[in-house]
Parts: sequence; C-alpha cells; structure tokens
Amino acid sequence: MYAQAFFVAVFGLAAIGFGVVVFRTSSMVRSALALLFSQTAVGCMFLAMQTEFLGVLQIMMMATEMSIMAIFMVMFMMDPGGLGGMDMSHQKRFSIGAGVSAAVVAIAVALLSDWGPAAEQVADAEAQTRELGMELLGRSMMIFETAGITILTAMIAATAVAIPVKNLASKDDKEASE
Amino acid sequence: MTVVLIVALLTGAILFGIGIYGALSQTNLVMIMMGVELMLAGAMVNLVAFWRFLHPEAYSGQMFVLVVMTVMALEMAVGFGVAIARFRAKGSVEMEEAEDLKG
Amino acid sequence: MSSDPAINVTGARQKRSSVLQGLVSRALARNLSCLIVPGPEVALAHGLDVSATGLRISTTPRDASVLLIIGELPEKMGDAVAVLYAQMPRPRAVLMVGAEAPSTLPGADISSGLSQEELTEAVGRLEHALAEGAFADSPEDFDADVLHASIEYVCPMHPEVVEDEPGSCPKCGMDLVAREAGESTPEDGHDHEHHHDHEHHHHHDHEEHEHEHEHCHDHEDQNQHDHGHDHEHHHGHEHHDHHDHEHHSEHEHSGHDHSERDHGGHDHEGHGHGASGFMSMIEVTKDLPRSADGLQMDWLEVPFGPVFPGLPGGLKLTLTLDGDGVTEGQATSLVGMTTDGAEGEGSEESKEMDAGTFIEHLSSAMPMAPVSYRLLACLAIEKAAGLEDDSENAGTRNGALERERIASHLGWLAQVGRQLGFAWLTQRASTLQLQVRDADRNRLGELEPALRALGTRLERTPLLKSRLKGIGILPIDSSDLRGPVARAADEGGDAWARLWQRLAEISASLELIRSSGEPELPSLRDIGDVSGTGEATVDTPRGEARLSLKLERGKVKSYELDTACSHHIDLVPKLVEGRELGDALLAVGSLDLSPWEVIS
Amino acid sequence: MSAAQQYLLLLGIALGVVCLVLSLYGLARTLGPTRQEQGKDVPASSGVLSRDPVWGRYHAHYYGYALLFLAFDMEMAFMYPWAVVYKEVGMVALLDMGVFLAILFLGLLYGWSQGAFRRQ
Amino acid sequence: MTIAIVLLALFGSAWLLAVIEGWITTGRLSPAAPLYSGLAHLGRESILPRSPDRVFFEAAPVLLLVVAVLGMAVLPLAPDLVIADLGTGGLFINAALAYVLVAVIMAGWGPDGAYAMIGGWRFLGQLIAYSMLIVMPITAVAMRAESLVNTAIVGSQESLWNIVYQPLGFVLFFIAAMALAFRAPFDLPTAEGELGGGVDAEYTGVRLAVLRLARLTLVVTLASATTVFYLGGWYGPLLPPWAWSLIKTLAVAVSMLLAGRYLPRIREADLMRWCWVLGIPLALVNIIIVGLLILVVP
Repeated sequence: MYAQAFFVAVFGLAAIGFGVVVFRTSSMVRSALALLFSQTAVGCMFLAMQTEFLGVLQIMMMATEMSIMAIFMVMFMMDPGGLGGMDMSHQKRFSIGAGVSAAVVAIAVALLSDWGPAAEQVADAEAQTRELGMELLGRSMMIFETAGITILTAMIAATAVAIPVKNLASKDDKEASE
Repeated sequence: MTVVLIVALLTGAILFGIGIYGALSQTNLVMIMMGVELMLAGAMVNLVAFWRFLHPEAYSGQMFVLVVMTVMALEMAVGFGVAIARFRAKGSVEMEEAEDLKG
Repeated sequence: MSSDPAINVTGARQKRSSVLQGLVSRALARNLSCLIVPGPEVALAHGLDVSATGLRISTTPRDASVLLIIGELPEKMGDAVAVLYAQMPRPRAVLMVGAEAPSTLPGADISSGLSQEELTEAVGRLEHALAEGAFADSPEDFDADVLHASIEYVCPMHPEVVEDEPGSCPKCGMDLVAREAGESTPEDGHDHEHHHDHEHHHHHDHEEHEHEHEHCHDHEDQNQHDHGHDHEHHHGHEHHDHHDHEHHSEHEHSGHDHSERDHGGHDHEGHGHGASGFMSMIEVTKDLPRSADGLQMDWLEVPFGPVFPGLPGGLKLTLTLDGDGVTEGQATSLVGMTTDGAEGEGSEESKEMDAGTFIEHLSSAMPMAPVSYRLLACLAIEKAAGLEDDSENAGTRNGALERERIASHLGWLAQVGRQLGFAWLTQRASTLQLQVRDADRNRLGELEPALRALGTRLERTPLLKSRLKGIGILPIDSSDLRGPVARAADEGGDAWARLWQRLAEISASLELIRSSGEPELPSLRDIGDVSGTGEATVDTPRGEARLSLKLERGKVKSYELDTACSHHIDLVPKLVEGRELGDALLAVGSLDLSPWEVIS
Repeated sequence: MSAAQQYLLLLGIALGVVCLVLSLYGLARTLGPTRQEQGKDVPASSGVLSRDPVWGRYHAHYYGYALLFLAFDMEMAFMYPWAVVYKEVGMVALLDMGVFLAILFLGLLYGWSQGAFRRQ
Repeated sequence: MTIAIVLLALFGSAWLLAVIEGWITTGRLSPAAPLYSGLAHLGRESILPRSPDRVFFEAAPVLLLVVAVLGMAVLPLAPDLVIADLGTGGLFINAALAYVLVAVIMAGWGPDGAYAMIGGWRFLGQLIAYSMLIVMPITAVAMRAESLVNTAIVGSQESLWNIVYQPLGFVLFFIAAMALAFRAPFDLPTAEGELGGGVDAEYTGVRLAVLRLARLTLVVTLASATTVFYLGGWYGPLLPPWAWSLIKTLAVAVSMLLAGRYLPRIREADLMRWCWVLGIPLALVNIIIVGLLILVVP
C-alpha cells in the first residue's frame, strides 16, 4: 500500500513538474512535449492505481495527440524555437491567484472530506477491460453513442472551420476588414 | 488506507491549479488549450482515484474518464480548427490582439 | 600494402589511452564508409566501382570516415569540400583519386590513379593507415576560410549601426547584439527566419535581466489585480502606448510593462517589421507571403547540393521551403565549364590550344559524357579544317556515341534510384553501366537481354508509376528543350514519360550499334596547320550540343559551346515551384542535368 | 506475477536500457574527446555551411488530416473494450459498434467532401 | 532468466538482421560486421550540433531504443517465455510504439538542422496515415481472442492462424508496421535522396550506433508483433515453440527489409491519401468481416 502511495506520488510529482515546465519554457516544442510527458505521468499514475486499461490508453492517446499539438504550436506560435526567450503571458498575478485558489480549494476538499473506507481489492486488467466493454454495451450505451455523435460534430466543425473551400478567399476578407 | 487517494487528489488539484494558471495567463489560443488539457488531466486523476478507491465496482466511473479523454481530443480538434481559421483571417492566434483589433 | 612506418592521418582523433583503442582502430579500418565528391555518378562515369573495393558509400559527411574525391575539382567546389571535411567526425581521411587535393583541404592522406586496380590498392593502404594512425597524440585542427563567420555587432533598434566590437549603440545606448556577417539584410521580406539568430544571442542577456523584469511584473500584476474586471480597457490602453512610442507614459505601470515587452520587441524591430515597439504576431506575419492555403508561415531557404545524395554532384539547388513544400527554387552549377576561350577572344592572354589538347580539355571537362564531347570537338575541328565528312569512321564513332548514351541513361537510372531510395535499381543500373561502358559490340549483344529485362522490371514495379506520373511537367511555353526531355514532351512530358523515353533510347541505341561499326573512341584526323571556322552538332545523351570554333594555324583560337544542360537548368525554377519537396527534387532529377555541361 | 510487479519490471527494463546506453557513452568517452573545430558542429547540409537557425513556423501541409485524426483516433478508446466482449455479447455489440462506426464514417465522408484529405 | 532470454533473442535477432542487411546490400556475408560497425562507431567522434535542443537530441535515440525493448517485453516467444504478459498487452504495444513518433520528432527538432526538422515533421504526417492501420487490425485480432493478453491472442490461433482468418488485417498491419519502423519504402523521415539522412543526419559516433541499434530493434519488435498477432506465434510442428517464434519473427523482419529494396519511396501525399481513403475503410471492413465470422462460425 505504501509502495502504491510512493509510486502515485512519484508520478504525480513528475506530472506536476512537467506541467510547470509547459508554461516555463519558451521553446514551443519543448512545451508541447512537456505536456505530453505530464500526461504520460498521469497515465503512469493510473497504472499505479491499478486502473490499467485507462492508464495504457492515456499513455498511448496522449503520445499522438500531444505530438499533433506540437506541430500546431510550431505553426502558430511566433517563435517556436524559443530563441528569443520572450514572455507570452499576461495578467500573471491574477492567473497565479486563480490557479492557487482553485488548487487550495480542491486540496481542502480532498483533505477535509471524509472519504470513508477505501476499497482494497480491484479487478485485474483483463476483467477491467471486459467490465468496461460490458458497461459500454449495457448501461452506458447511450453515452457511448453520444460520444460518437460528439466526435462527428467535432470532425464536421473542425473541417468546416479550418479547411478553405476556395484558396485565398480569406485574403480578400482580411483586406475588407481592415 | 486513503493515503493513496489523498495523494492522488492532491496531485489532481495541483494539476488543475496549474491548468487554470496556464489558461488564464497565456495570450495565445494554443497555449490556452494546453492549460485546459492540464485541467482535464487533473480532473481525470481525481476521477480515476475516486473510481479506484471508492467505487471500483461501478464501471461508469471508468466510462466517465473515457468521456473526459474524448472531450480532451475533441477540444483539441475544434480548437485547432478555430486556430487555423483565425490565423488565416488575422495572421495571428493571439487572444489579446483580437481585442486590439476590435477596438 | 605499404609498410611505411611514419603513417600519419591528418584527420586522426585525439588520443586518450584506452584498452579498447587497438580493437577500435582495427574496427575503424575494417568499417570504412566514404563520401564521394562530386558524387557517385562521377565515379561510375569513370568506370570506378567504389563499393567493390570494400568502401561503403555513405550519403552524408556525418556517417563517412573517408572523403573520396574523384578527378579534378573546379575551384568553386573547394569550399564545399572543406565544409564536408570539417563536418566529418574524426578519425577521417582524404582519398584522392586521379587528382591533387584541393587547396582548401590539408592534403590527401592517400592518393591513387583513376583506375579500379589503383583504387583497390589505395583502399588497402588507407585501411592500413587508419589501423595504425586513427588516434594521434596531438592532431591538428582543421581550418579553412569558409568555416569562419565573422561576427559583427548591430543595434537592435538601429539596423544601420554595425560595429566590429561589442559595445553600446552610439544612438540609443542599447547593448549591441552579435550576428554573423553575410546574412541577408533585415528588409529581406521572406527571410524571416534569420531573426532567430539575433534573438539567440540576445537570449542570454534576457535571462540575466530576469530579476528586473520580475520586479516589473509585480507592478503590472498589481495593476491588473486592482482592475481585474477591466481587462479589455487596460489592454487597449497598453497597446496604444506601444504604438505611440510613449516611453514615458504617465501611467507608471504601463510604462514598466512597456519596457518589459520591448525587450522581446526589439529583436523583431531590426528586421523591418515596422517601427512600432510592440511585437505583434500580426505585424510579424502581415508582410510574409501567403501559402496557397492562406497561411503565412516562415519560409526557409535550404541548400540541396552541391554534394547532395539525391542530385548529381556539383549541382547546387537552393530551395525556399514553406514547410515541406517548395515555393521557389534556383539551380546553379558549381562545376560548370567556363568558356574562357570565347571570352578571351580579343585579349592577348587568350589560351590558344593545340587541337589535340583542346579535345582532351573538352572531354575531361565533361566527365559525364566524355565521348560525346570528344566527338563534338573532333567534328568541329575537322569542319573548321575543311575536311569532308568521314564516312569510314562514322560507324565506329557513332557506335561509341551510342554506347555512351546507353551508359549515361543507365547512370541516370542509378541516380533516380538513389533519389527514390530504390536500392535495387541503383545497384542494377550501376552494374550495367560499368559493364556497358567499355563493352564491345559482342558484349553489348550479350547485355541486351539484361537491359531489356530492366525495362520490363521497371514497368512491373509497384508504386513507381504513381511516384513519377505527373511529376516535373514542363510549362507549355518552355522553349529550348533538347534530347530526351524534348522527345518525351509529347507523351505527357513528366518524369514517367522521360523514364520511358530513356529506356526506349537505350533500345534504339542497341539497334544502332548492331548496324554500325565497332564502338571506338573518336580520334582526330590529321588536320595540318590550317585556319578557319567550323561548327558541329552532336546529339549527346542529354541533348544536342553545338560547338563552333575558330582555328588558326592548327590551334583552337576561340570556341563557343552550347549544351542542352545550360538551357535545361533554367527550367528548374518553374519545375519546383509549388511542389512537395520530394516531387520537386524528383522533377529536377528527371531532367538529367549534368552540372558539368552547364556553361557559364 | 501481479500486474503491479509486471509494470515495475517494465520500468526496471526501461531504466536498465538507459543505463546500458549511458555506459556505452561512457565507454566512447574513454577513447578520446571530441575536438572542437570550426564548422564541425553546424548541421550538415550537403556542403554548404548554413548557420541560420531553422526553428521557424513550419507549415505542415497535412493539417486537414491531423484535425480529423485527433477526433477519429478517439474511436479506438471505445473499440478495445468493445472488441474484448464482442463474442460474448454477440449481435447487440455488432449493431452498437456498427452505428458508432457509421456515425464516425459520416465524419470522414464529410471531411473528404470538404477537401480535408489533401495537401493543403 | 526469462528477461535474459527474451533480451538475448531480441538483440540476437537484431544482430542477425544487421548481418542479413549487410549481405543484401554488399553481397558479402560477414557475421562479425555488426561488431566491427559498432566498434567503429564507438571510435568515431560524437558531435553535438552547435545550438541544439540538447535534451531532445540526447533523448531521442535512447527513447527509441527503450520503446522498442519495452514493446518486445510484452510479446511472448513461447507460452511461458514472456517478460510481462500484461492484461492490456495488445494495447500496451500500441502505447509503446506511439512513442516512436515522439522520439523521431525529438530527433528532428533537436539539432536545429533543416533536413532533420523536415524529416521529423514528415514522420508526424506519416503517423497520421499509418496509425489507424496499426490500431484497427489489432482490434479485429482482439475480437477473435476475446482478450488483449498477448498469450491469449496467440492461443486463439491454435487451430487457424490469423493470417488466414483475417488476411486483410494482416496486409494492413504489415504495411503499417513497415511505415512505423520507417524503413524503405516508407523512410520519409530519413530519406537520403530527399533529405540527406533526415532525422539521422546529425547523429555521429556512439549516438548514431545507439540510433541504428534502436531502429533494428524496432524492426524486430514489429516483426515479433506481426508474428504474435497474425502468424500464430509459437505454433508450429516439430521445433520447440521459441524456435518457431524466432523463425517467424526473422522471416517477417527480413521481408520488411527486402520489400524496401525493390520499391521506390512512396510520396507522402499518396501515403496519406491511400491510408485514409482506402486503408481505414478496408480496416473497418476487416472488423466487420471478422465480426460476422465470429458470430456465424461457432
């Protein structure tokens, strides 16, 4: 049990550390990959908490998603290499205040609540995957299908917004708006 | 034996806090999305901890995590779509400049 | 193998006593990879089979331990060779084949003649040398002029201030920023990526000053906090300040903020993105050219060549890349022949050349098609000398020309194979090229089935058609097409058509050789001490070449050469524009440019 | 072996590989230092010394695919648990997933029709 | 013990693969060549580019190697010859291999060179193309095995190998695996004729040796995965199980190497279009066919 707490804490610290790096580095690719490793550490936390399917899934999905994030960072950030070392943030104090107070509230809830007895035993990975599948096809079927619809919506929205129907049509728009 | 649960919840809270800081302090749409991702990650840690230590028999907890993961991916897809469109129109994805241009 | 005791490898590695050293030295000697300069196609054209000597052919200097230089290198290549040598990891050696080392290199470690036997023997010596001398106590640093970048110091605010020494700007007192001289000027619109360099040097400063800035943040954040609900207004005001250059704003906090932001902003300012102190992404991007999809990205100028594995050595292709798409491209030849004969027509120094010397000069200047140019020179001189067409030699001469055409087209196939990562094609075509190069009529007859099989095989290769079809289509109005490129223009005019045109020419040449005489190297008939002018045209493997020359008392006074490649190289910008990088390179490759035959 | 032990073992192997590589690096260092010379550390670009940094804003021409991929990739998070219980549940599972995939396929078709499947 | 045997098998196969690769390219069969090559790389200088993202530059080859070894660690050579027979094995190998992309992006971005950077981002495009074709065929395999445990997946093929049961899935997976290993004809990130080495371009000396080893190991891991998922793993007559696993793995690995030799490099635009317009629908069809087969055939 203490070993479990140790590993959860270690990966938690890694996740927090990489999470801090995300906003501390000026190299955009580093920032994106730091987020990736933060998410990977979160996945490792899942594994340490014996939530195996979700943990491995998290580790896997984030690798591709955050890499795609990296390329979009490189496309749209002014100085993706971070060679200029410029600061791209604003309202720092306010943000820090908001972040800290949110964290403090959450921590207070975590510490002060009575969580009751913790469950000792948990199903193994195979059973978990199986149960999740049953859940997917049973009670949560509508959630599952709704997720499908949501994905469809997101696909349509992203395509419709991002893909130019006619090339350079937007250039005229820009000139008109100026 | 809630010590693991507490550790996980603390981590989740701190990740959430960092995410809030990032989302509020960054001027750039893409960076704001990174903050949101971190917030969601913090939420997921909490969800998984709750599932594991409070209700390991209720798999709707895991289902919930899957949904959050989906939300994460979709947020990115739509966010980047908007970023591309903005960049094409304005030449920038800075949020501040949006206000600047309005005025 | 020489047993010279004083073996000295100039590119030896610094020694540090290690138990592994002996073993590693032997491994180094047994595992030689070479970077061929100008390129593997030149080695093949000279009939050298480099991989048969045990050298592995490497494509980058990073993975090479031997710099294998084949033939005399024109002066312009000297710098490139020095750069390549500098970028090879030690221990490294220079192996010169058939020429002296260029002046930019420390000198050849091993030299050999231009033949397979001599090369094999030289590789043996090289192995020995490396086994003995891969590690040295105090190797000398390699240095060349081209490797030095002079550092100059510029003011970020005033681009006109350029000093040789670090210090502060005489106009505004800011610290000067180091940059490497020879960079493009700030006004250069799309060369936006250069700005990073300045910033890079700036970076350090920035970190040192971070404390001060944190102080500033405090003020600013305080302000923000107080007016937390008033963001929009606040920002609007802030930016207003920046645009107006109000350094001494009455709003103290905004003033602080300004100085903090300026720090980033200055870097950009020196680069012609407007005089405003506020660094805005909009300002950065607004002058940039747009891609076809309307996004303005940084364009990057990337050199491909002169020693690039996918292009013939000596051809320098400079592409401006937008991601992995090409927006513009420029090709130059670093090994092209300069027709000093034509230039020096009036002057006293004009190099008068003996007719025989001239022929040798011309054919050695064109290593990719020596026979064709030898023939061209012979024909032109004979014409100038007033000799009739020679019917008895015509057969053998044509045979030699056609044989070279086959070999040259095979060389092109090998080159395309290298470009496409199609290892089988490269190996097969180079083997055949080496065999065809010196083959007589009977041997060519024996090789014919193999050559035809190559065509059938390529037809059946999956992916090849989709790779080549539609690549390198020439604009309709392109003029001055010659040779296979012109002949393939009717059948679609893409790389695929050119491939089949060349394969068809190989077959046609085989037919011609069968009906003509035994291939023999063209030699000049006796012309005597005559004077006159003459012009000749030969259909070289890459298209017609025209030579007109003036003969005075049996010596070549002046000449003018017009080759296909000189014209084809001008097609490159149109071919690469808007293409994906791989397609652009393939389009250039499909032209079969020989940089040697580009006359400047 | 329990699952936790297995993951620990994997972590150990990963660390072991890292140590192996580090010891290789150490071995290489004993052979001698890398000489700092002019031009050696500049990225190799086929015989031209190009010192300019290249970390600019890179145009990824495949962003149309990337956007669809981000969304479509999520599909497999649902598919693995589904696959494991498929045989047990039978027809219902096939129909369920059929509907789900049909919905996603619509998204792909839409993307295709709008020109997301091309180099932008 | 198991660990030692599996790792020995992995690196031994990589060694054999290197020998065979040398045999194919030079025509000389020399079993000691990888040793000499490795020692020679050790003896060369390992150059650091001048202003790189050093963390990325150093991490990339190591990460690639770690990922390849971890992938192998969950694949069984025989019923009891597997380092970690995870309950999520089929997913874990996906997760491990996803980090190949991260390593390649790091190697591309790290040295601040144009060729390398283009190579790195090209591989991201390549991943977007092949990724679904790795994931979806494995789903079909898991459907038949009713499990993500790799030993169970092999066990489900005792009577009939998956290559016969779902040939479409095998073809897609094999192609995608080749693309994942970025060997020719899918060597877009390292294309020599187009990028002069791409992401490999800046690595020298011992770092290059690690990178090469990692890439060979990756091929072995992928071949082993193909064996486990489609070629019935350790099943085969006469020989002991581990021998069958190794033979099949080597055969797949060699065919991956050979295929690249006889094919020109694919265009990235074509790769992406074919994968999305043809590959993904085919993978879905494969899943549906397998689904129907499972329901219809008892």
